[in-house]
Order: sequence, then structure tokens, then C-alpha cells
Amino acid sequence: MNRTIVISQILVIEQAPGWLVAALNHAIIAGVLLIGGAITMMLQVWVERRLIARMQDRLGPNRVGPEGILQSIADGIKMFTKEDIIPRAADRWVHLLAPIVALAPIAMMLAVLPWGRGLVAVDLEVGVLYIAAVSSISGVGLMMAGWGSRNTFALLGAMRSIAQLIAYEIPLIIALLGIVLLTGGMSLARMPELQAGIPLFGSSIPGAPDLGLGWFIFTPVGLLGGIIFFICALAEGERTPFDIPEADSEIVAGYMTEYSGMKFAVFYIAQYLLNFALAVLSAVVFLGGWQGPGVAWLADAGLGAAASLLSLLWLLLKAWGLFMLMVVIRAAVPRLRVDQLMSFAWKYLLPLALVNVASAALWVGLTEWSSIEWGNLLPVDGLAPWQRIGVAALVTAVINLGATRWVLRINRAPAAAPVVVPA
Amino acid sequence: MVTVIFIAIASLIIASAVLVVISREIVRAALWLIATFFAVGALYLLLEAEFIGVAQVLVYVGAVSILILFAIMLTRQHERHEPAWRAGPWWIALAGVIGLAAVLITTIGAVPWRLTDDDLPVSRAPQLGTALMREYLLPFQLAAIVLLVALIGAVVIAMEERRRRTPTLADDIAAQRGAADRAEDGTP
Amino acid sequence: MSAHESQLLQVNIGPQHPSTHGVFRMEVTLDGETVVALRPVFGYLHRNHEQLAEASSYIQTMPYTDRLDYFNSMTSNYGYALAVERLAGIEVPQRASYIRALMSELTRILNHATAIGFMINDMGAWHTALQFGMREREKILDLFEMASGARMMCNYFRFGGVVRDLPPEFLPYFDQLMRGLPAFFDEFEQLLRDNEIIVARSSGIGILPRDVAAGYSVTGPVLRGSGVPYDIRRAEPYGIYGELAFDIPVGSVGDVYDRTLVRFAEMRQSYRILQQIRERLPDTGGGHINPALANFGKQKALRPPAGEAYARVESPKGELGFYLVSDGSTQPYRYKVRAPSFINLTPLGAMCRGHLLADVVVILGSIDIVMGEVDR
Amino acid sequence: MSDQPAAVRLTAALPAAWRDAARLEAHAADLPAVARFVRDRLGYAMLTNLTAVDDLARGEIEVVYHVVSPAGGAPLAFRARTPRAAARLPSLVACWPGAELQEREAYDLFGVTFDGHPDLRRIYLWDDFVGHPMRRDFPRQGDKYIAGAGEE
Repeated sequence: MNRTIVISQILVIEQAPGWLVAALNHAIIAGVLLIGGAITMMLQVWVERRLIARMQDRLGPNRVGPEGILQSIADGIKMFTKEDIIPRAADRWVHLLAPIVALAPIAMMLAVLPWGRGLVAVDLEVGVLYIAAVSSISGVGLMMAGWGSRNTFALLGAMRSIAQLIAYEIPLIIALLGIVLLTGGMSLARMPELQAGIPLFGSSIPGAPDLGLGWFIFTPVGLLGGIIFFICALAEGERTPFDIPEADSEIVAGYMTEYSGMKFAVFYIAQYLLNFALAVLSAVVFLGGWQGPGVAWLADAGLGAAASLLSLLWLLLKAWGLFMLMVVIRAAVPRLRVDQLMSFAWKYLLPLALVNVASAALWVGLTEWSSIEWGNLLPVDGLAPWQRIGVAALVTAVINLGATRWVLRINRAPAAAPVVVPA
Repeated sequence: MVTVIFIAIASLIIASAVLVVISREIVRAALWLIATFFAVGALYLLLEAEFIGVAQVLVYVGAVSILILFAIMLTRQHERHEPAWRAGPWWIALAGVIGLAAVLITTIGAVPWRLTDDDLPVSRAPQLGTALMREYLLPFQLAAIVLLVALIGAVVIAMEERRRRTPTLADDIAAQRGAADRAEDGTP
Repeated sequence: MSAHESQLLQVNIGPQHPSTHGVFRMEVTLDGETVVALRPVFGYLHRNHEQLAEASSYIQTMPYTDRLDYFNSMTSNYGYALAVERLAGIEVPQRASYIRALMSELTRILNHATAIGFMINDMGAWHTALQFGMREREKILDLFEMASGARMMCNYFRFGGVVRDLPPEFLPYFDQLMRGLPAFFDEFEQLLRDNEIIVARSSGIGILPRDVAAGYSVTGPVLRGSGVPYDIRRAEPYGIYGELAFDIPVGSVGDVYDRTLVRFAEMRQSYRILQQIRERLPDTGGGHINPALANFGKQKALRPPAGEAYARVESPKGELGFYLVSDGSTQPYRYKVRAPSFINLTPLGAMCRGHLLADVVVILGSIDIVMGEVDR
Repeated sequence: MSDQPAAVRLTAALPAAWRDAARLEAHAADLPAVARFVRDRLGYAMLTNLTAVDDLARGEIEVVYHVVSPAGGAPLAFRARTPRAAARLPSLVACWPGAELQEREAYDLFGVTFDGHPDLRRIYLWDDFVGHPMRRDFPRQGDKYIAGAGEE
């Protein structure tokens, strides 16, 4: 925040009124984020196509630009020049506004993500809740698209997407809730800062080097939460195996069926941007965000700018890694059926997420409470912080593993074993 | 500056609220309702009540309105015919509106508004959480019970739906086979 | 019934829907997403194939049979050649029969590999399985091109044999293909069996119980998937199939998963048959065509005696039958194709009832239709 | 063509049903009885093929039924004839559900009405199409559906 004000003070005349400086500040940052988002989306499409082609013994786009990297731009130009078709039966305004309503909230998500050490556009105190709130708005856009198109497939797709968004939003938020308990706050900007140090123990061992590896994913609570969160992120971002709302082999393109040209492209951008934002969010919350070996060292050496750059690189590396994982999953598995999707959310993810919140509470109690808060039941005062973390890790690991095994066992489908018998 | 933004948001709220009422198509009315909720959320943000603002958007835009939309689309055939609401003579409605306005205005005028710069305890999430878990524990738990009952109700309805599901070919054959077995058992 | 009964929704799937494998349409009545009724609608590709054949001489129809099941032109050729040979009493030399069986079994592998791929595609996998199948298909199409000069519309069969003998480079390339096939089968089957989502999407879906499968006249992997060990190569052997050793794989439940497993097992059986053919092929005699009909003019002037003949082959999709009535002229008086894709669609509505919309495309994919054959 | 013992058993069991026993040509009215006997007693569980043949010379349409047994063996063919002008035969869908689409096809292309068929509609051609194109006397050119037909 401070850094950006410095930048705009160079640009703006000293005597400019305060509100103008603020407005310019925000405009510049928003511009950077949105242009960055657009470039990211183009790269994402290219990476996805090339990577899937690799998995399928094909080459993928390799003609436009070196290695085909400009293919997305060519596609974008094609989209721009296509005819914009509005079905005669459609509700004109709803049809027109739907892609915008779908894209805008996703762009708003980018504002609160911490992109690097000191690189966050808006440090919102309730960042986690903000992400959840804003991402739920895009459901309205999908609903508008499905209803405004007056197409049965579009309506079915909209219904499916809303059912899916609602079902997966709950375990997604509860998975985040575990981490909120651990960090004691909902600010996204603070989360990476709390993930410094070494795996599991963070910076609780005095004298241990700050490797920037105290990621929550290395704790039992963070591991289970991270897995649940990533699965839910796949569903929220409508990636295979949860791409049910736009299942092309079933309901053509779902809510996008009647869209063409630029409006279709806006949906497309919205989807990829959402995927990337969710990948960044997973990285920030569970994979240490911009933390990584070297960041703390550079900052201590007084090279703040270099540390910020390195931290940005770490974050992008993690986010792209997660995105590529999404791509590989897409190439490897087919999609679930609607009922399977729902039962997966309600029968597997939700109970596990709830257990995980309980584990997180236990973790906090074991690591931060004094024995008075335990009602003198637990003599924890004499232990060093790292010892308490060890105990907490052991306890929560047992709880989470047990819960996972239990949920998997009670939900096991009756064995259907049709076998081929040679006649 | 803040006043300008406030006037913009307030007029947005009023305009969309009016449109909710006068929209002839129910889905459009629902969409305007969403706009109203969203603008109210923005108003909270302007008051620096971040948590309430975000919660407003999450609950009202993200959940309540979407459920309203969902219900509308599921229950109404999406063919476009003019809604036939000719509900009584217009003067009854007018009288009702005037009466309601009178009640509201007198109520608002009668409340001793505490216009201070004090940091109100409910504006921040931790205080809100503490308040819910201490002073308002009983209402909080009662609300949880209400939600649980609603959840169980939904499960019951879903169970009934499942019971009347269309049988598949395999179900039919199994039923036939079962009937045949029963008939065989009955004959000797 | 109850207060919260939802309205039924009419949806047309097709004719330009991505998963109907061509221009096929299904009128689906949905309750939510559950299929209450489904009616298939045909005719978008109807070109009166039978009428055209009745207006042409016998050999003129041969290339036209390629267009029935454009994936498997070799077996379509085989069925038609067999029917005319029965009608006119033409002998086929041993070598020609071996070449015919070789081509038929290659076709079966090609068809099943892509059919499974297309079905998994309909489940929503992003073309990976399909690309696996297509890769093998390309190799087999190379072989077809060597033998007949065309990749898909081969027009390779003639009455009394095949149009030309295998070229010298055919067998080395064939051996190379055969070396790679077992690994392909293992890899492809692993893709299916080890993928929990594919198993969950296919088992218990679209069950066609054994009791009713035969009544619906379905044939091929659909019938065998329901547990009926019926294969025309065994039930009424034609060509050299009486001399070959192979098993008939059957399913137990009759769901989509069973049909897919049957297709995998059939590919392995075809591989077994190909091995036997490859062993015996060099010792076969008699040339690639009956000498009496080696001249194309003789094929053109064929006048079968008046009468009727019904010949059927086990095409990869099921029983492909040709019914011919001759009045002694150069043109058939009646020419009828018994198309497996078409008749296997008879129980589609019954199989889809009670399942979800997403299952409809999977069930359709597991029947494995090709519109050229359905609409003719 | 036909499996001899099965054909002999069939003619012996239902002596009155045949118009021409040598060709296994049944009277139209006896067709369901023949079908049931073939299916239940002779074990031909599958109606594999149903074909109409337009016999222009005799003014009749012959419908040929090929049935096969899952146990194997060659198909058994039995048939029935009906006058072209009022082509009408009993439907066999009740006996073999697999006849459904095939009977619709014969109805569409030959104009044979199958009594008792649950859903007898045109299958390939559109509903207001006039005529039955597979009949031998259907004009092969100069079709009214082909634009400009008959002008040259």
C-alpha cells in the first residue's frame, strides 16, 4: 500500500487534492491487476492447450508466435470480430449484462490477494469473507445467462451451476475457517506472514533459520483443509471433473449455449481468471503465499525490492503449479454426474471440513491457550512452543486421519463387480 | 466526497427498490432486488463496517437472492406471459402505503439516535463473534436449531422425491421377477 | 402427487448436439434431471440407400456399403459380398477368406478402440481416451490404405474374394502393429478400470437385463454385455471363422461398464484371431479372388438366379445382415440392410428411463451407433 | 434357407396357419400364433430382421421375418403377404419388442400398417410425406419434392 502511494506521488503533482491521488492510486493498481489478469488468462489457455496436447500425443497450438504462445491473441481477435447474436426470444438486457455480472466479481477478487511481500492492493480485515461473498455474486451472472437466453440447455446449465456453487461453497468456506482459526483473523494479507520459518513449527523454534516454509499445508489441519479447499476450488471454478454446468456432451455448453463473440469470450475470461484467482488463493492460504526460501534473507539484507520480486515469483510459481495440476486433472478424468457431485460435497467434504474445524480449534487450544483457559485440566504451561506444536500436530493428525478413514468407509458404494466370463 | 458517494449509493438503492416493485416480470424484479441488496452492502462499506457489508453481500446476494431466483425458475414455466395481478381497487393500496409510511416515520422520529463517534462494538468481526458467544448465546443457539430443523425438513422432502423416482428397466424386471417369485410361492 | 411436484421439461437432444454421434435426435422428457421418457427420432441422414441399390447393378453397390458404417467399411463390404455370393453361389478361395477375416478383425479393434474413447468422451473426459484409441486407429488405417488404397472407404471386397492381394510391405507393418497391440490394450484398459469416476459413471447405468436383451433384438457387444453369449462368428460361422479358436466374452449385469469390458475383451480376442491368421496366411492357396470373377467386367455382368438370400456377419457393432431378392436381372429386386446400429437403438428409451440426463449420452455412447447405418 | 427340422415342426404344429407351407408363408391372421410358437416352442428368441418386399407382379407386399435362436444356427424365415392396396398385418411387437423400429420402417417405406403397434409413425420421412418410396412403383424421378421436377 505504502509503496504504491510512493509510485503515484512521482506521477501526480504534489498539490493535487487527496481524493484525486487516491483515485489515481486505485486506478493504476486496478489497471495493473486487470491487464495482468488478461495476460495471465491468455497464458493459461495456451498452457492448458499445450499441456493437454502433450498428454494426448498431440502438439497443440504451435503456429502463432514462438511455440504458439500468441495463439490466444489470435483467438481473441477472432472472438472480437464474430457476430454478436442475441436470440430473438432472449431477454435482451439480462442476456447482455450476464457476462459482465459474471466477470466483475472475479476481477474484484484480485484486489485483496497478496501478490508478494508488501504487494497487496487492498488489505481488507475480512478478506476471506470478502472472497466468499464476491465469488458468490458471479452465480447471479450465471443465473442471468441461463434465464435470459430462454434456452432449455442454458436453464439446465444455470440450475446445475447454482446447485454446484451452493453445495461447494459451504465446505470451501469451512475449510478456510480452519485456517482463520489458526491465524486468528480473516485478513488475507496477514496469512503469508504467519507462514514463515520451517515446516510444521513455523518460527516457534528459537534460532531456527527462516526458510519461509512454515506453510499450513505441512500441518495436519492445513493438509486436510488444503485438499478440501482445492477440490472445492475445482468445483467453484467449474473445472473437470466438476465441469457439470457446461458439460458439452450433455447440455451443449450450459448457460453459455446462446452466447457468441465477445460475450462468450467474457465468460471464458471469467472462468479462467476465477481458476487462477482460486489457485492464488489456495497458494496464499495453504502453501505459504509469497513465502519461500530466500525472501526473508533478502529482506534482512536490506534488499526490500528484491525480496518483493522474489516473493512475487514464489507466489506465481505456486499458483501456476496448482493451475497445471487442474489441467492435468482435466485431461485425466471424466466428469462426475450431478447426483455424485452433490453426494461428494455433502457426504465427504462437508463432514471432513467440520472435523477439520474442530481439529483447528484443538490446535489453537493446545498451542496458544494457557492452562487457566483449559480450566486447569491440561498442564501445558511448562512446555516450549515447539513442544506444544508437536503435541497438537500429533493429536490433530490422529483426528483427521481417523475422520478421513471413517468418512471414506461409511460412504463406500456397495461393490458392483461385473466381471467378464469367457464363454 | 463521502456525501457524493452516499448520494450515489442511496439513489441506487431507492431506484432499484422502486424497480423491484414496478417490474412486470418476476425474474427481473428479483434481479433488481439483488441490486438493492448489493448497494446496501456498499453503504455498509462506506460506513467502514466491513464485516457487515461483506456479510450482507454473502448472505443476501450470494444465498438469499439466488435461492429466490432458483425457486422462481423452478416453479414457474419460463414462458413469457403478462402477470395477471389486478389486486383490488387502487385506493386500498394507496391507503395501505400511506398508513405504513406514517407508522415508519413516527417510529424513526421517536427513536433517540445515538450519533457519536464511538467505536461501536458490533462493527468488527472479533467483537461480533465474542458478543454472539457471550451475551447472545441463547438466540444464537436458537437460530442454529431453526436452521437444523430446516435442514432436516429439506432432507425429508428429498427423501420423498427419491421415493417417487422413475423406475428404470432393471427395476421393472426385478419387480416382475419378485412378483413371479411370490406367485410361485403362493401356488403350492 | 405431492405439493412440491416439479414440472416436466421437454428437451430435444440433437440433431446438432455434440454427443449424439451424428445427426440423431432424442426427445427427452425430464423431471428435474431424471429422464421420464425418451423417444429417438431418425431420418436426418436418410438417403434411401436401399432404393439406390435396387437401381444399381450388384457391384455398383459395393462402394456404397462403405458409407453405411463409415468406421468399419471392411465388415460392411464383407456382409454384402457374402449375401451376393450366397445368392449367386460363388466360391471364395481360402486365401481370400483369410484376408477377409484379417481385415474384419482389424476393423473390430479399430472400432472398439474408438467406441470406448467416444463413450468416455461423452462422460466428459477431455479427449484423452479418444486420442488413445485414435492413435491405434491411424495405424490400422495405414494398413487399410496399403491393401485397398483408401483409409476409410476401402471398397476392398469383390464377389469371390478381394480386389487385390496384400502388397509385400503389408505383413512387416502388420507385425509391427501386432507387437504394439498388447501394451495398448493393457494401457487402455487400465485407463478405464483404475479410474474411479469412469467406474462410478458406468456401473449400474443403462442396465439391459439378460431376460429382455434378446427380445429387443440387440446384437453385438450390447447383447453380449447383457450376458448372452451370441456371436455370429460362432453361431453361424462364415468364411474361415469355423476353424479359428476364440472365446465369446460376456458381461454379467448388462450395464454400460459390462459393455465396455466386453469391448476390451473382444479386442483381445480379435488379437488372438489375428495371430492365428498371421500364422496360417502364408500357407493359404487359391489366390485373392475366384478366377471366374477376377475380371471386373464379369463382376459387372453378374446375374444371380432368381431367389433370395440372407447373409449376416458379426460387424463390430453387432449383426450386420443383407437380405437380397433377385429376379434374375443385373439389379437386385429387393435389397435390405439389417443395420446393427439401428436395431440396437430399439431399447434406448427403456434403458434411459429413470436415469439422469448425463447418463443418456453415456448409454447412447455405450450402444455405439453410427448414423450412416442408422438412417441409411 | 430355413432350418429344416424347425420348419417341419412349425408346419406340423400349426397346419391350418399356412397359405404356402413350403415357403413358410402364413395367413396374416395366424401370424401372432406362429410368432408365439416360434418363440416359445422353437426357442427363436430374437426377431433379427423384418423385411418388406413389394411384389408388384402379384399386387402384394410380402413381409419376411428372420428369427434366430441365441443357441446358434441359421435363421428361420417365415413370411406373410398382404394386398398392396390395403397393406395390413398384425404387429409382432408384443411378441418381440425388437420389432418396434423395424415395423415402423416397413410402415414408412412400404406403407404396411401393423395393427397393434404401440407407436406407428413414419420413422425416416417427415409426417406429411405422401407415398411410400420403397414401393416399386414409386416414381424414381420427377418427385414432387424435388424442385423443378418434370420441367425438362
